[in-house]
Amino acid sequence: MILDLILPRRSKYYVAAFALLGTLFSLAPLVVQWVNYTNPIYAFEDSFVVDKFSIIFKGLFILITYLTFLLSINFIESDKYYQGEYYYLLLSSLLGALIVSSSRDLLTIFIGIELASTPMFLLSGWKKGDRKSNEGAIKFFLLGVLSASLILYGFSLLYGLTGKIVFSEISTFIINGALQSSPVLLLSAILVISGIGFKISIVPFHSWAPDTYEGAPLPVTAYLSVSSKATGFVALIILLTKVFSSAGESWGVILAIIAGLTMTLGNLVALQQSNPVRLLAYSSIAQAGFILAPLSVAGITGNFQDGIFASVTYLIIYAFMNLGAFLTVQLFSNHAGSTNFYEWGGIAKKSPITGVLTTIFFFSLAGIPPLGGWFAKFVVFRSMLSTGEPIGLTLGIVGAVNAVIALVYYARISKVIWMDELKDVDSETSFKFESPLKVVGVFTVLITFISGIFPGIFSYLGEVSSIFFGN
Amino acid sequence: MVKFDANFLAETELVYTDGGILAEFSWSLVVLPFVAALFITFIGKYLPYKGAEIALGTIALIFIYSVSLMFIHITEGVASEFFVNVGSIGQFDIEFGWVVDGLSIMMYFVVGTVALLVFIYATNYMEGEIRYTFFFTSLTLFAGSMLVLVSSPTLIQILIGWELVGVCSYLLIGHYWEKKDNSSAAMKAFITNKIADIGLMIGIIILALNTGTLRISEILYQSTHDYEKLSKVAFAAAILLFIGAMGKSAQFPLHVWLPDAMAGPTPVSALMHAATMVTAGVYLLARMFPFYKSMAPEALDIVMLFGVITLLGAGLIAIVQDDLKKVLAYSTVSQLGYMVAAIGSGAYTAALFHLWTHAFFKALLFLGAGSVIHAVHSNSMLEMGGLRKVMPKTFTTFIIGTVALAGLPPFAGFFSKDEILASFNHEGETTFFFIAVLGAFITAFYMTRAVSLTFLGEYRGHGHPHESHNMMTTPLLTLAVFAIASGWVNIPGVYTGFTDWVTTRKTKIVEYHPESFDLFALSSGLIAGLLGIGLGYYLYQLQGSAETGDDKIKIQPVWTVLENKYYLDHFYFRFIIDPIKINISKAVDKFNTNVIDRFINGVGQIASLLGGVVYNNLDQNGIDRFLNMSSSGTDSFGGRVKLLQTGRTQQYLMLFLGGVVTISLLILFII
Amino acid sequence: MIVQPVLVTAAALFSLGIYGILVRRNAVMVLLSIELILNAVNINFIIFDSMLADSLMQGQIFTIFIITIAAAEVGIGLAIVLMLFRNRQTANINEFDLMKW
Amino acid sequence: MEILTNGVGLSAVVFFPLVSALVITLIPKGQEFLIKVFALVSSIITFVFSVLLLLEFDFSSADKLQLGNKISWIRSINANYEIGIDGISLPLLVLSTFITVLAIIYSIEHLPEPKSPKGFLALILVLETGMNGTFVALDLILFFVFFEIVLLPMYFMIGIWGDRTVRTVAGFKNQIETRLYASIKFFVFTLFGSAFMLLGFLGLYYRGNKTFSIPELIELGSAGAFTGTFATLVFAVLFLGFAVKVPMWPLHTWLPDAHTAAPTVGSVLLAAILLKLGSYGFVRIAIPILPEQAKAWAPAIAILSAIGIIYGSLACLAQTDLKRLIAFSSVGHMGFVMLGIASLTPIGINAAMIGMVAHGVITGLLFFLSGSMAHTYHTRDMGRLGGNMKLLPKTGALLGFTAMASLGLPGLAGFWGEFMALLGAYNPLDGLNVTVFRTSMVAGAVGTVLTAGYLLWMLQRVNLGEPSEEWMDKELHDADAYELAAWIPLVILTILIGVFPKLIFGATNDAVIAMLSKAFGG
Repeated sequence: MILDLILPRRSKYYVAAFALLGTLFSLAPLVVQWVNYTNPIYAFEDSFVVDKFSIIFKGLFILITYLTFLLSINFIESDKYYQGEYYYLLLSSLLGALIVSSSRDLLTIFIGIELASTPMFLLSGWKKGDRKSNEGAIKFFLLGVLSASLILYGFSLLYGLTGKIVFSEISTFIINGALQSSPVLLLSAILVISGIGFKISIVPFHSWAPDTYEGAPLPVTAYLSVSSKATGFVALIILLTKVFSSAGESWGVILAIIAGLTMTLGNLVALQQSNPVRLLAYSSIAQAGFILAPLSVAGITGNFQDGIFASVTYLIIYAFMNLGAFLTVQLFSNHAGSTNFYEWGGIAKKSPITGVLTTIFFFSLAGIPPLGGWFAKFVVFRSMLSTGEPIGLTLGIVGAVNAVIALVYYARISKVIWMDELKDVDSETSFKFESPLKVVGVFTVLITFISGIFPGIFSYLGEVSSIFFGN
Repeated sequence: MVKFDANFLAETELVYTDGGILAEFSWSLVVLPFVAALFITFIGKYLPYKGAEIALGTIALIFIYSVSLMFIHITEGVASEFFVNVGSIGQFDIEFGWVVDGLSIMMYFVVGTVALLVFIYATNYMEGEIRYTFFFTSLTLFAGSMLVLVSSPTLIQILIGWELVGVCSYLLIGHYWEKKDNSSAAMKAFITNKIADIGLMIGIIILALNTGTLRISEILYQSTHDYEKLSKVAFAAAILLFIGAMGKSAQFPLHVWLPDAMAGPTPVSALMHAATMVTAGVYLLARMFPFYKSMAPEALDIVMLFGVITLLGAGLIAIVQDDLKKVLAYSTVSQLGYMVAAIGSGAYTAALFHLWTHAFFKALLFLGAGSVIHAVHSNSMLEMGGLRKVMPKTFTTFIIGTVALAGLPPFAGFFSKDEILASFNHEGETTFFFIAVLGAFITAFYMTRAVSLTFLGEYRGHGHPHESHNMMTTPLLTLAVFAIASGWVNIPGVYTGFTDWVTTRKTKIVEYHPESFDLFALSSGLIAGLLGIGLGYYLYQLQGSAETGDDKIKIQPVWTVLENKYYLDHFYFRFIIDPIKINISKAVDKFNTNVIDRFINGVGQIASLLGGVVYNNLDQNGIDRFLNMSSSGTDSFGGRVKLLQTGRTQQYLMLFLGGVVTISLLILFII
Repeated sequence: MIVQPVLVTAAALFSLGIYGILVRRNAVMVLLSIELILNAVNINFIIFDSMLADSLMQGQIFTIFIITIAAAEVGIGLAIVLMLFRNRQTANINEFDLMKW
Repeated sequence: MEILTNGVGLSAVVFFPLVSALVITLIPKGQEFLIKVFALVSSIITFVFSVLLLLEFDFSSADKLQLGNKISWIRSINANYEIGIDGISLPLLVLSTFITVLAIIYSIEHLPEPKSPKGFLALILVLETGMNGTFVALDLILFFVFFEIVLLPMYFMIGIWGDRTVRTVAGFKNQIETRLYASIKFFVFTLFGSAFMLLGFLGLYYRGNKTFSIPELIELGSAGAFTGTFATLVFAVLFLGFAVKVPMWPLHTWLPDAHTAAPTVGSVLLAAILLKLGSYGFVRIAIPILPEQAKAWAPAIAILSAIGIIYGSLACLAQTDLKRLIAFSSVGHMGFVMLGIASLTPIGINAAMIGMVAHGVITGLLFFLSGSMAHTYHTRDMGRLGGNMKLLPKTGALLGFTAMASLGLPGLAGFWGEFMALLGAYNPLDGLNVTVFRTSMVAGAVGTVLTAGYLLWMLQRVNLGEPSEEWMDKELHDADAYELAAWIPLVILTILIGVFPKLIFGATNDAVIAMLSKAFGG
């Protein structure tokens, strides 16, 4: 268990390879834990727990980081960056994510969140020379700090209200004191949701995402759009279910509205994008809406099991296909030397493999069977309709329409790279597809397909993790 | 309201056999032509006679088979039907099969004989013509389809044969499709028939669904025994079936296709008008006669009405035609009018009898006309004349056909027409009787006109016409024999075998056929015929000649009306076809692209437009706008400028906090 | 002991911070305003802690953590601002609109 | 044979093409010949499999689902890999494997631009997986997945190998290549339908005590488990999903564009199989599971079908583009199919089944011919064509034959679908508004005339007459061996079905009767 925390630390000043090994190796204890898992282990007076939920997400985070490393290697080498720090920062962010996933009190979770996000401020500005990067960084940073402070303020109120910082106690206190609808509680809930809403970039806390994504180095962007988002969601899930679950009706509705807005706005705006990274940014905003929707419904109906099942499943599948999407974008933009995908006409003919990968990932994001995305969308719809709630139904319809809108811009990229005429701007440059990236591609594609064709595995993970919030 | 006459069901005294092996194998009659057609298409080209021999062989076989069927039928009387199930749908059994009874045997015989002769004739007539082989393919198919139709024991098979005949006619009429007129004529024939087929189709549907079977014999049995099922729909069904018949048998107002069908080669016209196509309608009515008689007598009156209209109208048009084949075409239409009217009047035998005789002499006339046209290379009678000397065989045979048609004894037409008149008279349909007599007069007149324009007088054409090849004249002579003798099989009081042939069926039809000559009818018919011939001869020979003949009877504007065929075609094209083909369809297409598509695309565009709006105004610099609006009034100019400059980072922060505030307001005060 | 006034002060501090964030053009100042907010939070924690007489002193522990983290963040923030300044010779956040459509 | 009866065979029919498609992607680009041969062989093997199943199929109990299997697939949502075929799906399954073989035979020599057999053939095979899968799936989710799998290959087929002519589109400012417009239109339309269809499936899932299994849901449905506004809503969304695919008026507008733009093989498969997925969905899912709603909606469907028939035929009369004309004719023909389905009688639905197969065969052939002609003449403008019979006798003759078949000539396959649909529409299921149906029947009957009209007109303009000058000196090649090999079987099939409809009815009749008696009792 502890090993799991320490190990990444060890590999701080060494080069990539060691980081890779470290991360991989740190998977081992997880596996062990999973295999001989009996029941939740609590440490530090219940403030730190190891249950299957946390294990699953630890696994996810570590895998993502691993893939991000793979993405990074060439990228980092291509320019002269401080490598050691790079990996160190990523790892510490990972550590934060790990902490979040098993934290059970305000302090720990806050530390986790901070630890996870602070390094990203730096990483997003990693391209020192590049103004865009700096700009993205500062915006990211300012908003980030603001959000952190809001979260804190919320926490402080919570603490003031209950005098506890361990979730279980807080929730019991709330229930005993019948404080479900006390404005203070609600206010703190709002502050917390907004604060985390920034991390998961939901409307209206999303505005940093496109700029930062565009500015940051691609691997970092990938990490941001996947891992940070996941971290945020984990934190949100924990807080909502463990602390605010009793006030579900009130925040449920709000979240539902937000989710609907987020999908719609994200998709509509994505229609306008010509920069693949910005497009992915907005698409990931829209996806966040999809992930959020089941939670909101869960809040209203109080049936957290379904909601969390859907969200987690979606999160896991989404993580890999989005990584894949970023991979392909990185490959093509490197090759075409242009960040306007309308100039990528017929580029797929240069490297059919990459073309196919792009198609797969983007259509998976669009949710076309047999690619993983469809199942993610499916479970979300399922949980929306689970109880014929009017709000759920409305969300369902909104979601369906959004799925169609999304298709248009996801398909657009495949259309450009396959169907448009090949622009021979740099026909002489041979297509670079380095082996580490190959690994990423293969891995993500496999997961995308498996999750589409045998979704059982992933839905199982989702199911297991949802069990721990069945209350 | 079912009219039902008690003696309708009087079981016939005649005895039948099931026809034995011969009847059992008569399916070969139907199958043979199709197999043959296949062979002609694929190996015909490589044979010495380009496939004609296969066609001839097949049709000869059919002829022999039909003759032998005829023989056993005459000797012992055959009535049997055979079914093959080709699939069940719901409670329905879809069955094909073949029926061997008097009616169909008679038709087999007619088709077999006429077809055989026409085929022989065609081998020479079509010599060296384009698509010689394919011509025989479709000709064989034509005969085959007709056999499908007349041999069918189920309505569905009737429908199939019905439409196959239509398609073959399409192929044959459009044989010279290089010229647009011909293909248009073919289309016209097909479409007109298709329209009529709606009637047939729906009629069949109604009958089938109300009787629960497609077997004709079943339906007839029910229509004579079990009235309840059918009584409600009988009239509708009867009329619809008749509409179908109107199409094929070219009854007014659906006759328009038939004259145009002359675009096809002459043998086709001969076959089509004599045996195969136009008789289909009459055959259908005859086949369903018991149904009409017992369930829908009112329908029969309507049938008769249309028949009479047709026989008169078409006859009148025939007078003004200058195209020899057109004259014959319209005469066919008018003769068909006779048959239909006869059925309408309840004279079942008379109708079939006329069909029978007409088949022979009309085939004769067409083949004769063909031989003439072959000689002078023109259809127009104005370019003929005086051919009596150069083509004696053709002339004599043509004359025989003419008098047969005009109805002078002892030629075939006389007996059949007389029987029809007689039955009109007997039914007390006085007006119709006189119209029919008038029709006889007209018939005689225009035939005389045709003859005198073609054969008498002086030759007005170019080139040197000569008598046709034996391959063409032999069929003429043969048919001439039939044209003379085919009427003798049903002479009232003397020998009425024909009546028995065609009436040998499960339920005997009680209908009028005269025991002896109805002298009134006979004399009036005869006189009319003689007058017609006389007037014609007087106008076109004694007084003046072909050129001047018409002028004496050119009564404007009647003549113009007739020349324009009562403006029917104009009407159809002006008010039905063109609007649909041009205006409506264009409109629909426009609707498709400009309304539906525009709507769809519009939705798409609105979506992306919305995206743009949101992106540019709300998502990226919305706060600017907001602040500008808010600040515009109050702030100082400088302040406004400053605000205008606000970059994005701060907007984001504002948006963020704005979000927080709105949400808190929502939660705390609304929910 | 008196709680309300202190809480009010904290809230005031918080709002002050917000205001600063919104109107200050200089990144450093914005950073400082955020610090204000954090301090407001600190005050909250402390006062709650003492109000509730929390035996575990959780509030104070929290505060300490916050201070450290705040420090770290300021460091990072300044680093970024420095970097920007090096590239752009300005620290006015509103001139960072390179990616404005 | 055990392996056939226990569902393995059926799965093979579904997944073998997919596997071979993957293999093809592994074959290096250079080996064109190898690729083609491999694709052909694998498609033939699939066809053979389906024929084996046909032989194994027990026609005496065609109303039962046979040769299937049920394995747990996604346990957490209780979706199973449940497959099986009965008399309704069998003909369509065999048809789909058969047409695919022909399509590949044709593609061997006639690849559309840009030639790249690898991708093209692989896509065809993936497409086949989707089609076969849809016909054998007995689980709503499985059905949905296969239903959607079809989209991607077709999207790329149209988009990459499609028609490159630039045209203006109503409501768009700037011009756009036909293929691009058509492909995305097709994709969005269908996805729009199916997205809502999925919601409907979920609705059934929750009301039908958490099962996606079609047979179980049918049991529930016939037991009246689904009622009220809920059921109406569900039927509405299912209708949307299927009607787009059929396509029914007014959701048809993607069809003409897709067909016009698609490469020959693409439009063949589109017409022959893809359209059937929709109508099949009605027969397999919508009607048996929601009988009451089906009854309530039937008149509307009938009216829409009637409109579709007339509308399609009229639109055909206005076309100058050969392929577009045939595309619109599909709208009309599928109208007959839907009319038959709407009647909810054994006759009507049998008619629909045979109509589907017939339309698949005939219109497939029509698209083959028109595609090949477009390829030969480099134009589809009927104004410029003409005298085709003289220039390309073989193609012309086949075109004539197929047109005759398509206008529902008795004795050929097309007839049964039309006539029986009308027969069914005359006496719809008890309790349905007879007037509506009889009116639609008459409309349909008029439609047959219009159909004959535009097809003969098409023949007159394309086949008959003297060829115009511009072709005189050109070197035009008539149908070659590959084309004939792809077309003749369809011709034979057309005649066989026409003369002996039992080929289809033998399979469908019992199944249909059983389905309806379960749904509506009696």
